[in-house]
Amino acid sequence: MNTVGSLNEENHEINLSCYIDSFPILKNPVRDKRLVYLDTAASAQKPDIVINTINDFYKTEYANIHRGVYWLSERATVKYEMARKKVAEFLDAASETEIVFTKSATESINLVASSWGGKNLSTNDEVIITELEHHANIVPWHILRESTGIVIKSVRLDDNGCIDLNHFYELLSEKTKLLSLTHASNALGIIPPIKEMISAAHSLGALVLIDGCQGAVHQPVSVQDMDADFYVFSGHKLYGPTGIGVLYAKSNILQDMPPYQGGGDMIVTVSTQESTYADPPLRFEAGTPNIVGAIGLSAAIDFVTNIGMHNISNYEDTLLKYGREKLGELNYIKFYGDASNKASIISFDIDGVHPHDVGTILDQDGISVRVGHHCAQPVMQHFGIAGTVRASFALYNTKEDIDLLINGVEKVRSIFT
Amino acid sequence: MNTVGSLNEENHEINLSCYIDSFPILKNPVRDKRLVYLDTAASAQKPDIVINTINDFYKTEYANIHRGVYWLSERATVKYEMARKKVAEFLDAASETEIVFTKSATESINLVASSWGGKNLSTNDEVIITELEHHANIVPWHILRESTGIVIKSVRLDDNGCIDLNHFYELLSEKTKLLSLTHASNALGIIPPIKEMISAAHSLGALVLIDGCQGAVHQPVSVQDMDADFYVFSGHKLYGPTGIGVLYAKSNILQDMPPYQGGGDMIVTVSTQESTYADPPLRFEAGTPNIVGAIGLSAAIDFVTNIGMHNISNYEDTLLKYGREKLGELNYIKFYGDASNKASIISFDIDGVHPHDVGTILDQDGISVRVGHHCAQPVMQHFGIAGTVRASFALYNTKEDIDLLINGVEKVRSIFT
Amino acid sequence: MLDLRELYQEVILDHGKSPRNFGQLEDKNTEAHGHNPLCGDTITIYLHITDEIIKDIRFEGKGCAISLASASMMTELLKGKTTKEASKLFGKFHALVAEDKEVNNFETDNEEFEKLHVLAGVKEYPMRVKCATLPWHTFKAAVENNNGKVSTE
Amino acid sequence: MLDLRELYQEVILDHGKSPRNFGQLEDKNTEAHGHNPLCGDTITIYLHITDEIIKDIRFEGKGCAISLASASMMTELLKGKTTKEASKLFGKFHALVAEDKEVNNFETDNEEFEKLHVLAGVKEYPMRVKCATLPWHTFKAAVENNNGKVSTE
Ligand SMILES: Cc1ncc(COP(=O)(O)O)c(C=O)c1O
Ligand SMILES: Cc1ncc(COP(=O)(O)O)c(C=O)c1O
Repeated sequence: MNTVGSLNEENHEINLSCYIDSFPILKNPVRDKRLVYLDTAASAQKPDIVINTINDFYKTEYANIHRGVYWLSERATVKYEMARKKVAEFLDAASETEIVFTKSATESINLVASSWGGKNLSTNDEVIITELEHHANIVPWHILRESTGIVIKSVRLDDNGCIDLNHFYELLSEKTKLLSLTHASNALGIIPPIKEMISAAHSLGALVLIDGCQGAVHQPVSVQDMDADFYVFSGHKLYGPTGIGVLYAKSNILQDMPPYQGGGDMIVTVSTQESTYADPPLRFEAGTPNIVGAIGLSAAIDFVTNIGMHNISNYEDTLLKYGREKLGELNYIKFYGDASNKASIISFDIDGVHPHDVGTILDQDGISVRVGHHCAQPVMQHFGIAGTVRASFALYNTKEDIDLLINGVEKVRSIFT
Repeated sequence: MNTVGSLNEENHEINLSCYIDSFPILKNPVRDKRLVYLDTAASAQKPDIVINTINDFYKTEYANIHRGVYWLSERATVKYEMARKKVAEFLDAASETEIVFTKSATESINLVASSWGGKNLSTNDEVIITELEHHANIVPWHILRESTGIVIKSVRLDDNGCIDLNHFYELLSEKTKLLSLTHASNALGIIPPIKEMISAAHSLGALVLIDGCQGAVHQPVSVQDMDADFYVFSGHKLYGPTGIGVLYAKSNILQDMPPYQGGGDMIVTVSTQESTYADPPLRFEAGTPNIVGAIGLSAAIDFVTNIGMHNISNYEDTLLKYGREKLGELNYIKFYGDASNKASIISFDIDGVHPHDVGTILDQDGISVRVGHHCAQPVMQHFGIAGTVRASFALYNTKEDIDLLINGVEKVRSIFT
Repeated sequence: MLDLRELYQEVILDHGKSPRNFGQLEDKNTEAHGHNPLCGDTITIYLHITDEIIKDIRFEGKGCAISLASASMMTELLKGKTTKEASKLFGKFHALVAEDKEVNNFETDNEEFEKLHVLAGVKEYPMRVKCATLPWHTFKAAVENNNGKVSTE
Repeated sequence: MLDLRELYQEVILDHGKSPRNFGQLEDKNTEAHGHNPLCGDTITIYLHITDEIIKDIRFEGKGCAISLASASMMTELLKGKTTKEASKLFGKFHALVAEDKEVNNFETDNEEFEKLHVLAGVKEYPMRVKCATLPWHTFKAAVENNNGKVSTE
């Protein structure tokens, strides 16, 4: 894996097709057809290096961490902590002590809501979210509202599905304590102007959480540069294993947060009546963590950084442009969230066909797209629809995949007319 | 794997040595010595079937679950839900809807404390724990106490480290709302009289949570027979992957519990201002769960049920007896928690040698034991010590492992005298 | 295995595009509302039941082709049946589209029920099974509403 | 690589069993308390510092052989040194037992410091490194206590 793709001489587009072979699942036919996997926004497929790392670790190095003084446990601990360091570098965090391993981005946001929110927010404090958010960045605030009486304000979208910035500035005030914002919409691909919004929020003293599930997988991220106070993402969307997520939080903020869950490894002393708690990040990692998940994620980060997040981003942009063009030639397609700067996600529907029927029929040809509300019902409510068809592109997709999608869409349409 | 061990004709002891080959890590030397792994109570090594299931699933069947209508996602969903069913059978639950997948036993207990406890407990309600508990069954109650004002009472141990039943009956009263009790002590191996304690608690209207981390791995469990209201365990201690845990709760109790974390998959509808929640178990599984973790756990359950939990229990008892006898012949060994009916755990120290020095020196010979407080500081406080040396035995251990442990212990002693 | 595209064609031609018994029912004496959270589909079943006989049945709602077709075919099948017969038919339909076991007893099916066999293809799509069964579950809820209390309308 | 058993023998013989400078210090003017949560070990360092010179140093506590020996050797090494020299020696010791890089500049070590090389074997045991460094961290805290405020004792 030494080459970083190759340049197509004609139009200077980057080509990552040399990496497709790294993904064993893509070699397995589905319903006797080649798998055309267009659901990476839900979860990415895994390269050999990730699968083999997991396999080898269980076969040769496995042990529980942090408390054992024997060789295997010492080694496992070092590898787990090296994974933390790798994540810190990947996000350009100031220190690896700012990285907490969780089970998922969803848990990371719940941790912030419960621990930071539970301590710092009270009646009438305002949390601003947007209509672009995934349920993972909505429901935790509803749950927090029940115990604290916070007020949740939601930034509207314009007709394209972009953030209505005027509305954002209307909502933003001294009462705002937190802006919790997606780095990129999983339902539409839309990327909000996060830098502007972060600095506006900061100027009024609010903190900012960025839900990086679709952002960190698509482009290089520097939490220091964007000045996010919290940043979360999920390993399984970054070509890593399931059951591992990340919470980044600035040191001084993390230091002041009370524990979220209690148990082994997050304590200094325990009696039956009192506990004292360890420093971050361990304070937030109660119990045996997903050791192998963290180590698998570390391998995934090696994989993508070896290719280069810039290259991935460029390549995915190429696919997005091509897909948008090709689908745009079909006059019965309606797009949702059409914009130029997007994560590599196209959301659309076919006139007269329910998205679920589209999904089922495409699947007959091995074409795997997601249909429905994509855990982002407010986006659907905004457009007044029940769901969309969503094709999302990853480094292992090709223009041929898109051509096959187009064929499939044409078939669907022909069945229904 | 068709034989279920073989009987030793002389003394009718069961022999599971045919399964040792299933554990690849045991074939790898550590520090050029054969690995003698005696830390299963912290985490078990993984058999081929678990490692290969994970490997194969990522290579041929991986996708996100519950929302996709395409083939891979449908299949993955079926497998994930089959894993739930398998866990239900393993615990003899009345229905698989009583099984919630979490990231660990620690999270399972935190979920109960936060959701059930947060809703049902208030000032001066009493939760009874014992001095035998792992921190995972202590700290969550400390955290809950902060928001609710509950009172935590702790049952004392006798000189052997067994539950002081008189003290338990003294503490038990109409104020008791929950008894949260370990199925077996991870620090000592002691097994409390859980049936008696459960029915005593029930007779006063209290619910009972059983921390099954060391119980479910050692003997057949029937949650219906023991009549536990909640039962938790961790996959990684049952020869399964890291990052997957289980919460069992009776249907009617689970049905009344509010969500713990918010996000995708646990909702029915979401707007930016309101959410409605799904039925259990999905209500408690916000976000993308550890799909592959659940499927790996399912393979682990296949592995142990194929051997038979009864056989595992008998075999481990044999090892325990042998180890206790052999160590007992050394007059400088002090035992903690010496009893006849135990999980396969021996906790001891060597006169005049700090447990950490014991651990480091044994490790020179590839002998991996745990030393320290084992995340059970109240047990250590009870005995007035900083820690112990703990050897725990699993189905892949042998009498030869114990002989090597004895050799190692003799060496340690000789260095220090 | 049915090719779903065939299924789709038949369904679409026959029921999806022009569903039977679609719309309000003036003299309903019970109704129920169903919702499929996966896709946001909704359906309302209206019933007029007298002496345990389904005198009339109509439905309204939004949904995918499969749920519309299933609802349409269901109303055709159930009109005039007793609630007991309907409940038996639901069992059969459930076995047809949702249950793992090979269902062999369909040689006993009458012609009426056989029409529903075109929906058997969804069995392979657990996520879509709900689309096919939603109308039936909603029908069942409507009957139970009627049993529980006299409808006030 | 040092065989840890050799390390243990030397340590035990030399310091573990009869630690030097063990016990209270009557005329201390600063002290600090250290705790290793991994093993529950505790240590207290007592110092008498005048004009930035460590006039006297003693320690008390419970711990494994490695932490006792490390504390014992540290007190021997630091007595009479300036706090500046001590801080330099901590840096060197830390590099010796805790840092990944090969430390090559030890040919410059004087004989006094070389005694501490027996502890280098813990580097392979990240969990045990804390045992060796705990006395030093506690010493540092004691010096800082003394800088921060005049000890009231
Ligand atoms: C009795 C007991 N309870 C709880 C736990 C916590 O398990 P986990 O760390 O997997 O959450 C353990 C594991 O050490 C245990 O032995
Ligand atoms: C933008 C966004 N936020 C949050 C999530 C939740 O991630 P997970 O389910 O891995 O917790 C997702 C995944 O669908 C997402 O796309």
